[in-house]
Amino acid sequence: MIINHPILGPRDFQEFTYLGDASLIDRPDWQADNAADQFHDYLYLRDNPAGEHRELWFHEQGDRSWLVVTRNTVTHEILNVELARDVARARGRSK
Amino acid sequence: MTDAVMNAGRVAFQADGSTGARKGVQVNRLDGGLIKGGKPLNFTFDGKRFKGFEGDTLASALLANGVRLMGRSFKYHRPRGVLTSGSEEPNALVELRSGGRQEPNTRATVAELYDGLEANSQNRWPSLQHDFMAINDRFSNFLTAGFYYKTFMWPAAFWEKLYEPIIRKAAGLGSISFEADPDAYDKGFLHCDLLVIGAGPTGLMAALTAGRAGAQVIIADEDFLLGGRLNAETFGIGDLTGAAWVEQAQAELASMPNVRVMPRTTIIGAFDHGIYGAVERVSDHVLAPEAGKPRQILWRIYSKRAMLAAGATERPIAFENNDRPGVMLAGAVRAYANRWAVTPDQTVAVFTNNDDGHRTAADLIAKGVKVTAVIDTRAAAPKVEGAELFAGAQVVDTKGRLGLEWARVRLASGTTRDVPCGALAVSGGWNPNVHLTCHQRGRPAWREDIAAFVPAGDLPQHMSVAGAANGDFSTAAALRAGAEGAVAALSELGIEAKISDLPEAEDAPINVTPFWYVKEGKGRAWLDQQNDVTVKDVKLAHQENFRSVEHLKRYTTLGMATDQGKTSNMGGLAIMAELAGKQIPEVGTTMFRPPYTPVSFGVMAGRSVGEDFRPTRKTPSHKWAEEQGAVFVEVGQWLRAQWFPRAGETHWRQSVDREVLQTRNSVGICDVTTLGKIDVQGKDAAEFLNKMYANAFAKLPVGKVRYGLMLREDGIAYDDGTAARFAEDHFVVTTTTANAVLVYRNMEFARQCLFPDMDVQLISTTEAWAQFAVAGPNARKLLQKVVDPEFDISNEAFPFMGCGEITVAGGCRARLFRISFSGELAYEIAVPTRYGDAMIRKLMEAGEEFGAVPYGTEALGVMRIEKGHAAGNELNGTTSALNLGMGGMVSKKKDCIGNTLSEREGMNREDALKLVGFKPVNAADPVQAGAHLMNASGEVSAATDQGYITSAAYSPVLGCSIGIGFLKRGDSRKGEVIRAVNPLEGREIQVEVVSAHFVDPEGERLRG
Amino acid sequence: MGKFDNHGLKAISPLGGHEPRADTFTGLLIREVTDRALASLAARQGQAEAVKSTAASYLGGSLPEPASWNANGVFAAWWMGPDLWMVSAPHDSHELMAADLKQAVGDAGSVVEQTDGWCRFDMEGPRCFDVLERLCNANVRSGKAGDATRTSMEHLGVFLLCQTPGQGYSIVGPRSSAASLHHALVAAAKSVI
Amino acid sequence: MRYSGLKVIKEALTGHKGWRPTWRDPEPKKSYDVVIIGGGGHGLATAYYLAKNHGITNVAVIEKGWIGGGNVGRNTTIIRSNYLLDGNEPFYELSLQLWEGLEQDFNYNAMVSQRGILNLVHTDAQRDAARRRGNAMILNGSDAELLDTDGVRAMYPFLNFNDARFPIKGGLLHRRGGTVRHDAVAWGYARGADLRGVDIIQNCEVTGFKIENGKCLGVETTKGFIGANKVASCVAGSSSRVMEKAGMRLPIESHVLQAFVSEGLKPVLDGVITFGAGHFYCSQSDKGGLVFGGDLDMYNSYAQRGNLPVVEDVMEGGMALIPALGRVRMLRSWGGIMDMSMDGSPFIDKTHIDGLYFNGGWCYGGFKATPASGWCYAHLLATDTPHKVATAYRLDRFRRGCMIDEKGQGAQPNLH
Repeated sequence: MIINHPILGPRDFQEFTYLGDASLIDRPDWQADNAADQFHDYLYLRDNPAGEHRELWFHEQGDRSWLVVTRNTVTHEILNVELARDVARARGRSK
Repeated sequence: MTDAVMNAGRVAFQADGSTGARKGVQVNRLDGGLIKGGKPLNFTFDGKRFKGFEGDTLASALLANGVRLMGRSFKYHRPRGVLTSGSEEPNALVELRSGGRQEPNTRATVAELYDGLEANSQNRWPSLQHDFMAINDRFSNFLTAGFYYKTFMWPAAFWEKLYEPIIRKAAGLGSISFEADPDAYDKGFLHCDLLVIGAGPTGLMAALTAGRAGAQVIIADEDFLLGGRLNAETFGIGDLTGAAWVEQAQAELASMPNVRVMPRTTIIGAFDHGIYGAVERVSDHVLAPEAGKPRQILWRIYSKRAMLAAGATERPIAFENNDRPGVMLAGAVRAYANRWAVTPDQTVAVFTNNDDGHRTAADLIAKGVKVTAVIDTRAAAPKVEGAELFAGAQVVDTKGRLGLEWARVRLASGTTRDVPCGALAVSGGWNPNVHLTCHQRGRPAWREDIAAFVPAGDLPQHMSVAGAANGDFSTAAALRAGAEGAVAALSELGIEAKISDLPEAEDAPINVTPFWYVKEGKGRAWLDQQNDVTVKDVKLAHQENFRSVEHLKRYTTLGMATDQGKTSNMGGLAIMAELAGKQIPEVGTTMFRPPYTPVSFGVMAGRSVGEDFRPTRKTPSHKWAEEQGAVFVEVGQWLRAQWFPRAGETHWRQSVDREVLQTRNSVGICDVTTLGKIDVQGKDAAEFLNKMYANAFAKLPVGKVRYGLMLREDGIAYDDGTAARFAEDHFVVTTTTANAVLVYRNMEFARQCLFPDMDVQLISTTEAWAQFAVAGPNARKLLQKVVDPEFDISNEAFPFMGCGEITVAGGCRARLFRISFSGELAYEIAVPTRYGDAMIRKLMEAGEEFGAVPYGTEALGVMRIEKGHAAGNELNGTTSALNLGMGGMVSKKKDCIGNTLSEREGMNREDALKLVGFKPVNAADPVQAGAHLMNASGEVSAATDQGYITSAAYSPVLGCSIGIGFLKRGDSRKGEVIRAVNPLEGREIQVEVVSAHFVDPEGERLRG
Repeated sequence: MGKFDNHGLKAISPLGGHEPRADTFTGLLIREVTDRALASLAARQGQAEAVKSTAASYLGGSLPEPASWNANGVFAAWWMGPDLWMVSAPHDSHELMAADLKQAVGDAGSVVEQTDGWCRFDMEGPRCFDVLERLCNANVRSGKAGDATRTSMEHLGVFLLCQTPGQGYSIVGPRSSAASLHHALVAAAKSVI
Repeated sequence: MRYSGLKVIKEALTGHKGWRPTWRDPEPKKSYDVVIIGGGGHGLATAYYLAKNHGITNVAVIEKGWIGGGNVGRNTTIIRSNYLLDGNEPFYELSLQLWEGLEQDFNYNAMVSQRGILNLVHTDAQRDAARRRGNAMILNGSDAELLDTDGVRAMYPFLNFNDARFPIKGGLLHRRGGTVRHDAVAWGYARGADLRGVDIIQNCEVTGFKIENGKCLGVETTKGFIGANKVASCVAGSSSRVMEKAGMRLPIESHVLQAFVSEGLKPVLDGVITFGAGHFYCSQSDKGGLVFGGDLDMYNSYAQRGNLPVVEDVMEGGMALIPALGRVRMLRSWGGIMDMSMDGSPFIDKTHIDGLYFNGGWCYGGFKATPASGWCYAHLLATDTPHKVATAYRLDRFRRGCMIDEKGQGAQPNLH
């Protein structure tokens, strides 16, 4: 596969390390009343669609950017690639 | 009487001048052909000497020498000859070369002849002519598809003991020598705008068109000669012969710097996003590769666009005994005659259901070969010049034990006629080579007019198909499709290409009337010749409800041979369709998967073999340690000194005990560079580490080091180390050697994805610093001789867990940490790596007066076990801080990775495993890591399991073997005597549960 | 290997010698380069512009854009990642460059000494393309001077810096694996040439 | 019809006219006691044991495509009970014991062949772990032997003992481990279930569940609605896809695992061998092909095909372990969808929906588990209580903090 890195352009997926479901960005609040349940769902219940999947890839043999890649898990077609840091900010993870 | 002799006899009686001057002893060599220069080459087959010519394949050379018998089939061990002239060959498989280079299952049809080639037939005993296992053929009626699923079940034990050994010995094809392959293999990477797969008329025209437009082009072909079928046919292009046109095209392509022509290169697979795997056979056509040069290269080709121009494969017709040596595909017979100037025999008959088969007859006749008959299944068959035509006829049987002698023909009239022939050229039509279009699960579509599957719309991204591979069989159509395909592909890339005037070429339709198998006859008609799958087997599969094509394949093994059914699948599913009363497209096809043709382990491994399997990481003191005669051990990719034997030490324990005792009594030095080092800076560095570590770091003073435990989000401990604070906004974190990469990755995840606006910068400095542990009562004294005097490292000025930047040896910048893994007064001192070699020498020199010793990973391990420090064996991915006896470290007052889920009930059971120490009750007993713990009495079983020992060593300090490990409620069982059982090695000892801190439990030494 | 010891400790090269190693082939030279000091420079949160300008004045030229490197006088720098660069200078004269650079950028940036974290081999001569295409997936044939590509060679992550397309490259890899990297380069050269 | 050597001979002499369909192709009834979704090994085994052990024969197995077309038809055919943890080892030991009597039991020769499986160790830490594992196996009634380097050399002298990057320091030998003719397992169970009255319905895809006030009443399929007292999902790599139709999210990711077969060879490897310093394991089929595999492709995928770098990684491991393979050719590769769970261990459990049961999360250990999975799933379906060797395979174990993590990798499915 070729991942179109937002900064570097097309890169071989071999340079990347895969983590999985991009919702791992949404780490719950440790002080919420049902924190235990939230953390359980956060860590163990992942999206696993046959189709478009937003997932985290780490450019470990590259510029060390974490990316959010939107990829079709049936065709492996890649529809979108974003810097995970931007996604995290957009999802309100700024301090 | 051998096959060759039989032929020799036949030729003698036909020696009427029809044989050419070049023929010499090669009884079936004709005139003409593309045998370049005619340079003669010597080779052997089953030890018998033969001569061929440069440009021959092993198959063409053997045929030229009158050898038709080349192999034996898999199951029935039927005598087999060559069926094809290409990589789809199912029959003529040989063991090529010998020794470490012995190569089983090599297709004689693609083995280029070289001087000294050595080939042997396989899967026969004692000889190809007389194969003992041919007995199977007599019992074929019992050995039908899937018979083995129905028997060999009683008694159960007999399977492994009796039946299976016999089956395994009989099965298999070629054999390996068990010697290491002496050849080297390379890997490489190529990039192009357009990859053209196949260099026949389509591919060449595409490459010319794209090349002229200035695009970056790669054109690859599995053959050593470009041109595809043009080399096998007589018709020309424009006013040139096919071969001449190819040479002209090749010359023009060679003149373009933007075009890379790759003969002997097979595209093995179409992978995601335009990446293609290709294997180039660099040295397979010579006796041995040049020194340092590879045998083969695996290329990964990154293409923007790709065009499949892989041509088509002819398919046979099934009829009784259609597998005798001499029964061949018509296009192959034509190829041998026109390209290699070879006829498989002096008398040939043709059996076809389409016009293309007639070309074989015409070409052979033109070359003076006697064509005894053209048998055409179609009543309205075209006329034939110079041979008898049987229209509306079928071949119903053949004769000839080791080689075809005649074919029995059922005429339209109903009468039979036996036609003498040493070769029968069969054509059932042509199948486009759609394989690569299916590598991403595309499914081909049926085209009625050519009675074949062609690529459908669901091609791999950015791939197009042209020419015969797309069902356009005429040369004119191929040239047009190649040019137009190139223009279309390039226009998508914004490159403008033009179609120059296409040369004139034949444009004949194939005119095929589907005919899959001859129904007449009680005998066997082969579909898959290598796996001995016959029409009967397909009928049986249908009868037993193995009707899906996948069930058919798996039950009968149809198409599972080394040719992956290239010549057999179509017939099988056509027959299944007929039996099931379905249309062929309804039955569908099995999935084509990579590789297109089989690929060697060697080329897939490339240079990553032997010692080069993975890179080797060496410590800064490696060179010095080698000089000391150190014994090295692999720690991940690192090589570390395990111990340093001294003269007179005959057992490793002597060395390790000495290193431990001398360190604890005086001072020892160990290279600890391999520990991961991550530099953490930024305003929020402290807060960031607070998130990373289970314990608190925010308030760590500058100039201090703190031990830290890292949890996974699931609350399991996964790494530990230290963090040293050099400034308010600057920490240096150490990780275990094994987890350096993982911790760094996790920190980046937290930094970018969880806390994107914290002011933190991370970078690894593991390799930048050579770090040495200096441990033992004399550690400070030693260091004071090395550290520059302006730095006070007295206990007061530089207390336990202190750190600072200093200089050594008169100005070399260094870092000093007062931390201890050994439990002794100890420091870790770091200098820039290039000075590491000098530093270890300096330290040893300074330590001489104290009798300083270097110690390796063994002594390191012993001392950490004596101190009960957790390491890899304890941090095994299933243990929590609670298990490790560090539950108290997990701060409840802050958020950190893992603290919430570490509170789950299952991880906080009252009988949770706790890390404790173990001493043998009988001091002579060895404690063993991996032993399980059982109560003092009671049964020994999984149900009564109390835990396990994780690490053990002989402690020279305590004078006995000791261990640490996890025991249920361990912390509350000190003093209890339990059993450490090791049924695996038949051992059981009594051990006393003790504190894991065997040496200096109060930790006075490291503070002294 | 030139003077870089102003104290009692004598340096050795990543390959373990006291002089840099050189291997010559027809149309190719592979030489170990040991005379450069390295320091990484990272911009503090929101300080990218400040770092760029302060670094520029120290380096006498701007920091390179993504996937590229540049040289200004004695200094050179390549882009390593978002807001992260590697700066290099002659070791003899700049062994303490990290400290100077930190001085220059102040609180706008984080600087880390990297000199001995790496080994470097320069590849020179007309056969560079043929050898590099057996080593890494970087599209060197369509590359240009100033490209800085992170890629891997025989399982080793390296930086590939292009001096002159097809003629001159620097390969910067992890120091502890210098011998493995060197072996890979030489084996590829022997295989091609 | 009973299969036997005599029957084969009789048929051979009478033109093989007597062979009947191995299983029928009935149209689905309106409703069944139990509807099993998925005609793979586990689904067919579940049906077989429901009928055989519990006398429940009003059962349908619904298969989207052709039976045995999932992972039971695309795996490396290995059977073993060499697990470490108490939650797993008794289950896999039961499975191995069932394999040992399987062919006589269902009267089909699946070529269960216990030629041993050898896990190599290359470091002292690996040896310690192997000792702990070997002892756990023995304590659970399985078999294990710890070999030193010479012991390994005696078995396989052609492994790399000369210039190995990671020298072989020994191995854990599990003699009762081995291989099975994978397709035959599906066919044998199908035949056995069919003979006992189970309906096997191919080319029938489940499109939804009929769930009314917390109770599952049946399944909507491409062949219409099929009612059921109990619906049992058993679809491995498609678990998330199918259970989503019941509104469930699972602690499972689907990943692609490639496997490979070489050209046929005269005997090379007698047993199964796994490399401990890279991703490579290998055995040789009775037909002569080396059957080998390695690690996952690492990313979520339903594509049933792999990528090139993993092929290289696996075959690098092969060459590192067996340098004599250099000229041997890989003939075919394939990719299956693995239902990778969050701790690498499976689930056999009720769901929160009454009458809906789940079996999945087998990762790439599903084949060897086939008999015990069917046995225990049938037990759960028949008795509504988990079988004693499958009590740990609960869907709520992560909430309770009771992970069964053999590899100690945590909630990272692609690392299990």
